[in-house]
Amino acid sequence: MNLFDFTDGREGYYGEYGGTFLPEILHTTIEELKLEFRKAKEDPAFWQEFLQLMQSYSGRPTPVSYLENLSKKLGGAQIYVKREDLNHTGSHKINNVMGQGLLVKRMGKTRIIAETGAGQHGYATATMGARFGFDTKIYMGAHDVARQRPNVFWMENMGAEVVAVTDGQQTLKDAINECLRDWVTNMDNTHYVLGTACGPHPFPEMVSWFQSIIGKEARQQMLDNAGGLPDRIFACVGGGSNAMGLFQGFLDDEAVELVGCEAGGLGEGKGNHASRLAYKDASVGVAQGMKTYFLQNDDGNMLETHSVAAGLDYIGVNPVLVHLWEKERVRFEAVTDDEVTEALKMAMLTEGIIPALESAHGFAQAIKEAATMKPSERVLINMSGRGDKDIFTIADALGDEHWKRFIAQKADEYKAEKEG
Amino acid sequence: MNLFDFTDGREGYYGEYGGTFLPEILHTTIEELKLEFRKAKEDPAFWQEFLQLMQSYSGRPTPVSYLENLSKKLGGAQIYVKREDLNHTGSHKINNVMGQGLLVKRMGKTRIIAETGAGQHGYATATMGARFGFDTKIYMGAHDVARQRPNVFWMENMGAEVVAVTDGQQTLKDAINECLRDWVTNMDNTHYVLGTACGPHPFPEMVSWFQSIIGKEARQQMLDNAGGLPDRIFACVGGGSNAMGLFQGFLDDEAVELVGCEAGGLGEGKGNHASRLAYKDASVGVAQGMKTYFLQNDDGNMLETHSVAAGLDYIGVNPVLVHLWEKERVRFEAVTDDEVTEALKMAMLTEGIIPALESAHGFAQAIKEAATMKPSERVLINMSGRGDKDIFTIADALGDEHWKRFIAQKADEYKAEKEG
Amino acid sequence: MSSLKTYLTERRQDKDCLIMTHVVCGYPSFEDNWKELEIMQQFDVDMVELQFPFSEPSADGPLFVKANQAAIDSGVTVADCFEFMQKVTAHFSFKVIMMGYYNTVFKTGQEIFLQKLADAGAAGFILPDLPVDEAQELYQIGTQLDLAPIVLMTPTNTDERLAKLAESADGFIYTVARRGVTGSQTEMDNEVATFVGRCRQATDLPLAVGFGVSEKKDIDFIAKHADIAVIGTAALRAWEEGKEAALNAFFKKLLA
Amino acid sequence: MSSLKTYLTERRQDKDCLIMTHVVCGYPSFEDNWKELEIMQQFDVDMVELQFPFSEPSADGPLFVKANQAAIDSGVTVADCFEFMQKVTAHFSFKVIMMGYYNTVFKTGQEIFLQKLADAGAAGFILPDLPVDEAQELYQIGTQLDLAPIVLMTPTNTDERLAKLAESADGFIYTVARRGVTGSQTEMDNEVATFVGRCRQATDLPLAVGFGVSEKKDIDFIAKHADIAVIGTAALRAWEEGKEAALNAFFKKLLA
Ligand SMILES: Cc1ncc(COP(=O)(O)O)c(C=O)c1O
Ligand SMILES: Cc1ncc(COP(=O)(O)O)c(C=O)c1O
Repeated sequence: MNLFDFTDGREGYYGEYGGTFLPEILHTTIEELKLEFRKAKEDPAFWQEFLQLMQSYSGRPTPVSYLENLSKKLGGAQIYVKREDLNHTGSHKINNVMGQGLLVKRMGKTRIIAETGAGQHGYATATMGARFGFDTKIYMGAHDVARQRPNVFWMENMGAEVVAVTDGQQTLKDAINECLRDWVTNMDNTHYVLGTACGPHPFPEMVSWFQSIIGKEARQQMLDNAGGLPDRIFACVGGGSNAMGLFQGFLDDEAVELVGCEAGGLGEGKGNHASRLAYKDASVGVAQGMKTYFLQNDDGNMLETHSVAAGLDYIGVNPVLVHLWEKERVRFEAVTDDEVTEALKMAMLTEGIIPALESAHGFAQAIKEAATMKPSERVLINMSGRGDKDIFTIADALGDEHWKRFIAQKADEYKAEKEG
Repeated sequence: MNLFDFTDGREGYYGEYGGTFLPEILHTTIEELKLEFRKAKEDPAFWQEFLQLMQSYSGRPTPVSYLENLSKKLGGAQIYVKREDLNHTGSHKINNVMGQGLLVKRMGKTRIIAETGAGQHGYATATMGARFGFDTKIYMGAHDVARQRPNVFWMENMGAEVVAVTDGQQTLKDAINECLRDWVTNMDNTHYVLGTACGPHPFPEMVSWFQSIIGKEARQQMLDNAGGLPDRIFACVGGGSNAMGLFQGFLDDEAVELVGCEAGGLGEGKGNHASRLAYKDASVGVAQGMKTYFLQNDDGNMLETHSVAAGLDYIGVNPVLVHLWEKERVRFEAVTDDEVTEALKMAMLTEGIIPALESAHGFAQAIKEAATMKPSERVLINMSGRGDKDIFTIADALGDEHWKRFIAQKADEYKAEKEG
Repeated sequence: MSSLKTYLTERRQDKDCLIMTHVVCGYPSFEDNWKELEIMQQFDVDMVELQFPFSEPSADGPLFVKANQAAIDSGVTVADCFEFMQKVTAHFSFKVIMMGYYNTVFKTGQEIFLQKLADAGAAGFILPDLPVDEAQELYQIGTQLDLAPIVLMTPTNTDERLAKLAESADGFIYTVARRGVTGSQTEMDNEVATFVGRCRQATDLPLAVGFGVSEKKDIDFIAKHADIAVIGTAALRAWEEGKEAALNAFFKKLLA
Repeated sequence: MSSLKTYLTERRQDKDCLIMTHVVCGYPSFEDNWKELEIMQQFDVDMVELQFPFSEPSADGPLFVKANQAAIDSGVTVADCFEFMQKVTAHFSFKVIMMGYYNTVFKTGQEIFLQKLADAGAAGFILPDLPVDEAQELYQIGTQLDLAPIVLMTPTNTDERLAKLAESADGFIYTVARRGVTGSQTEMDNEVATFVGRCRQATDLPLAVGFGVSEKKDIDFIAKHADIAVIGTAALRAWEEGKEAALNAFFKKLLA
C-alpha cells in the first residue's frame, strides 16, 4: 500500500484528511518545500545520506530488545521493544529532525524554527541546529517553559533561543501558531521544523517518511532475531510520528495488527484526555494547517486536553492515521494516566528500562493485550523515548516524596548560596 | 601486547601494580570468581553471548561520530568521538555491568551489591539487576545520596535498595569499603559488581575485558569510516575503566598515542583534585584491594579529593594504566574544572552533543591538543557518558540562574501541594 | 459581479481612499464593539471586518490573538457573532465583511454558515488560512449568495499565482503589503508600490492594502497606489488606550 | 618459633581461656586508651591489639570504623601510635600486637615499620587485608625481628588453604568464627566448633576466636574449643557507654 501515491487523488490527502491549509503568503514557501522534498524522496542518495547521518550521529539502527521477564510474567505473547530511546537525544524525534536538517541544507536556508510541547522535539531541533550550524529559535508555551525547565536548559546550552509563548493555553498548539507567525514573516531564510506528522502537506508525509526508518529496521529485526513478524504492534500517538514510523514497516503485512495508543488521561469526557479517535469526543476540523480529527467544541474552538504525558497532550492527529483508522487498518485505544504509571513501573522493575511517559502508553496497552494472547504470538512495542530525562514529570506522576524533599533541600542550598 | 598474560609474572600484577589484597575470608570467593572469569574469557561462546546481549539490549555497537564543526573551528586535527553515551543507561558503565551479570548467572548467585559515587554505576547495576532478576543493593556515600537523588530515584524504581553510607568522607571510597563489608558477610550468594577497573584482581582485568568492546569497535570504525587510525586517543580516567576499554583497541598500534585525562579539579596541590599521575601529589599504596597510586598522606591515609565530575573523584587508579604510564605507553594529563566546563559548552554549542562532565575531561584535553595538530591528523575521544542525566551537577557547574529559580519554584509548588 | 464590488467601485469615485476597519466580535465586549462602530461610522468608513474569534488565530498578531482568546474566554459563541452582525448591518451603512478562520466555517457546515452570513447581511468573507486551492466549493456557494470571497495577494506570489488568485476573487483584493502577521509595521515604500502594481496587473477588483496602516502618510500612499486602506491593530490599540476619546483622536489624525 | 607463641602456650597452661582485647589508638583519646588498658591489666588480659587507625578500614564493623575515622580526624599519626605503644609495652605486662591495615605498613616501608614495631615492644602484627600470598616478604622480616605474623583462618577456607595459612603463621591463629566484619554477632554453636576443629587439625599454634565475643558463655565455649577469646567491639561499646565503671562491670561479668 503506497499511502503517498497521489496520482488518483488530491495531493496531500488521505481519504478526506490532510491538505494544505496555510495563509497565502506561505504558498511559495510550501511549494518550494514540496518540490525539494519530492526531489529528495526520489533521490536514493538522499536516503543514503540520511541513513549514514543517523548511523554515525544517532547510533542507528536502534535494536529490538526481547523482554523475556515481562513476557514470562504475563504468560502470554512474547514481547519485543523497538528501542528508539537509544537514539541521540533520547527519542525518535531526532529521526525527523535530522532529516529535515538535510533538507534545509539543500534549500540553502540558514535559520530554523520549531514548536515544542514536552520539550523533546525542541531539544532534538536545538541539537540539529547546533550540528548543522543553523540559527535556531524554539517556541514553547509559557506553561511548558515553566514545567519543562530541564529541556529549556539544554536547548539554550545548545545555542537555541527559546521563546515562551504566552498566548492561548500557553502550550503546544499555541507554540505551533506562533511558529506559523514567525514563518509568514521570515520564510525567505527560515524553515519550520515541524515536530510531528501533522500540519500542512507535505509535513505529514515528510515526517512519516523520515520516521519510516523505525518500521523498516524493526520489520527486518523481527525477522532476523525474533523468528518472525509480530502479531500486533503498539505505538503511542501524539501527533502520530512515531506510530507512523513504526506502522509503515508493517502496512503490507496484513496479518500484523496495528494499534495506536492515545492519551486517555483521566478517562472519557471532553477536557479529560487527549484521545481523538479511541474516545468519541473529537470531530473533524481544519486547523494548524490540516484537516483531521480535533478535540474541539461545536463552534470549532479547541478544547483543553489532558495527559500525564506532555508529548501526547495535543488536539489533533496525523491525517494518514485517521484514514487508516477509518479503513480499519489501524485500531485505536486510549490508555489512562493510571494505567500508564503502572506500566512504567513494571517496565522499570522487570526489565530495567525506563520508557518515556508517552511510550509507556504503548507499553500499557501491549501489556493488557499480551496477557490474553498465546505464548506463540509476538507483540512489538515502539519505545519512542526514554523517561530518564523527564525525572520531574515522572517523579510527579509517581508522587515520589524523597524527590520532593530533595528539591526542597536543593532550593534551600541555592538560597543559602545567594545570601551567603 | 597481552597485558593479561601472567605466565612470566605474578597473576594479577602489571609491573609492580595490582594484586589481590583482600581479607582471607574472601579468598575462596575471589578464587571462584577468578576461575569462573578465566573460563568465561577462554570460552568464545561467552563473548558471543555478551556481544549479543549488548547489541539487543544496549544498542551496541555505539557509533564513532566525526565532529566536523569542532574540527573546522579549531583548524587542527580531525576530531572523532566514540559514542558510549548512546548506550542504554547513558554511559560505558553498562558494558561492564552486563558482562558481570552474565558471570553472576554462570556462578549461580542471586544477589548483587555495588558501590556508586556519581550514581552512574549504581544506575547501570540496578538496571542489570532488574534485567537479570537479581536482588540488588547499592551502597552510596550519604553525601552522594543527597547530591545525586535523581540517580537514586531511578535505582529505587528499578527495584534496587540504595544504602546511604555514613562512614568516612561519605563518598565513593567509603561505599567501596561498605561493599567489601557486605561481601565478607554474604559471599555465598552475593557477587560484588565493582564499577571500575580497580580493586583486587581479577576486577581490573575483568572490567577491562568487558570494556575492551569499546576499543575493538572503535578501531574498526576508524579504519572503516575515518580512513585510518587516529594519531592520538583521549579518555577520562576515574578508576580507569573507560580508558582501558578504549586503549586496549590501540595498544599494539604503536603510532597511536594514548592519553589519559584526569580530574585536575582546582589545580595542583593535595586535596584540590583527583589526579593520581598527571600531578605529583599521589604515591604508591595498597588499599581497596589493590596496589597502585593513591592520593594519600605520609601515613598512608587517604586524602580528600575534588572534581566537578563525581565519577572521576576517586583516590586510586587502575594498576594497568599505572604500568603503561611507567612504560611511557600512556601519557597522563590533568584537566581543571574550568577547562572542563568550557569544553562542555563548546561540545554542546558546536556539535549538539552533551558529554558527561567526566567525558568532558577528554574533550577538553583533545581540544587543547587538536588545535596544535595538522588537519591531516586524527584524534579520537571517548565520550564515556551523556550529561543530560546529570542536569543538577551541570547546572551547578555552569551556575545557571534560571535553573535555580526553577528549583525554587518547584519547591514552592511541592510545599503548596502538601499544605493545600 | 458581487454587489460588494459595485459598492466599492462607486464609493471610490467620490473618495481618494476607501477605509476598511476591523473589530473582534465581543472584544473587549459587544458594547465596546458597538461604540467603536459608531465612531467608525462617524468617520464614514466604507467597510468593517467583523472577526469571529477562533482559538487558533495563527495568522493574527499579538494584539488580535489576545483579543480572540479573551472573547472566547468570556463566552462569545459563533451564534453571538451572527446575532451581532445582524444588528450591525441593520443599523450602520458601511458594508460588513466576516473575517475569521476556516474551521469556524467548516465546523458549522459550509452552506449553513454562508447562509447565516447572508441572512446577517454580510457582504463577503475573509478566511486567511483557507488557500484558494482548497476553497472552490465554498467560493461557489458564496457567489450564489452574493457573498464576496475575499482573496489575499502577497509579495511572495509569482505573477502566475496572482493570476490564479484573481480568478477566484470577488469584491476586492486584500493585498498583504508585507510578510508577517497583523499588526506588523510596514514602511510604505517603493517595494510596496511595485507589489501593488503587480496586483493591479492581475485584477481589476479594488485593491485593499493591509498590515500596519497607522498614520496619515500611509493613507496618502494607499490613495496614490491602491483603493482601500485597512485599519486593524492601530485602531484597536487606540481603543485599548483610551476608548472613545482615543479612537476619535486616532481617526481624526489619520483621516485629516 | 616466636616468643609470642611461647608466652601464650605457657599462659594457657594456667588458664582455661586466654583473653585478647582491642584498643583503637587515640580513640576516644590516648588518655582514654590508657585507662582502658589499666582496667584490662587488672583483669589480667593476656594480649592487647593496638589498632593503628586507617582511613579505609574495610574489614572493620561500624563501631571501629567510626573509631578509626575519629582518631584520624583528631590528628592521630602513625608516629603517635608507635610512641604510645612504646609506653604501653614499657608499663604493662600483657603482650601487645599491632593491628591495622597493610597500607600503613607499606607506606612507611616494610622494614622500617617492623623495626619500629620491634623497638616499640610489639610481639606481633595482624593485617587483615594482607593475604598470606602477598605477605611472604613481610613475614620473613617479622620473623627475624621476633614479631609474630598473625594469620586469620576463616570458615570459608578449604583444608588445603588452612594448611597453607598454617605454614605462614606464627604466634597464634586468629580464627574468624563467622563471616562478616568486627562486631557482628555470633552464636557459638556447633558450626563454630567444627570450624575451630578444622583449624586445630591444620596447626598447633594457639587458636584465638574472634568476632562478637560479649558474654560469659562465649568465653566458656572458647575455653572448651580453643585457647584465646578476642574481645573487641563489646569492650569499646562498654567504654563508650560508661567509661571506667562500665568497662569494669563488663569484664567482671564476662570473666566471672
Ligand atoms: C518520547 C515521545 N514519544 C511520543 C511522542 C508523541 O509524538 P508522536 O505521536 O509524533 O510520536 C513524543 C512527543 O513529544 C515524545 O517525546
Ligand atoms: C560517564 C562516566 N565516565 C567516566 C567515569 C569514570 O570511570 P572510569 O574511569 O572507570 O571510566 C564515570 C564514573 O562514574 C562515568 O560515569
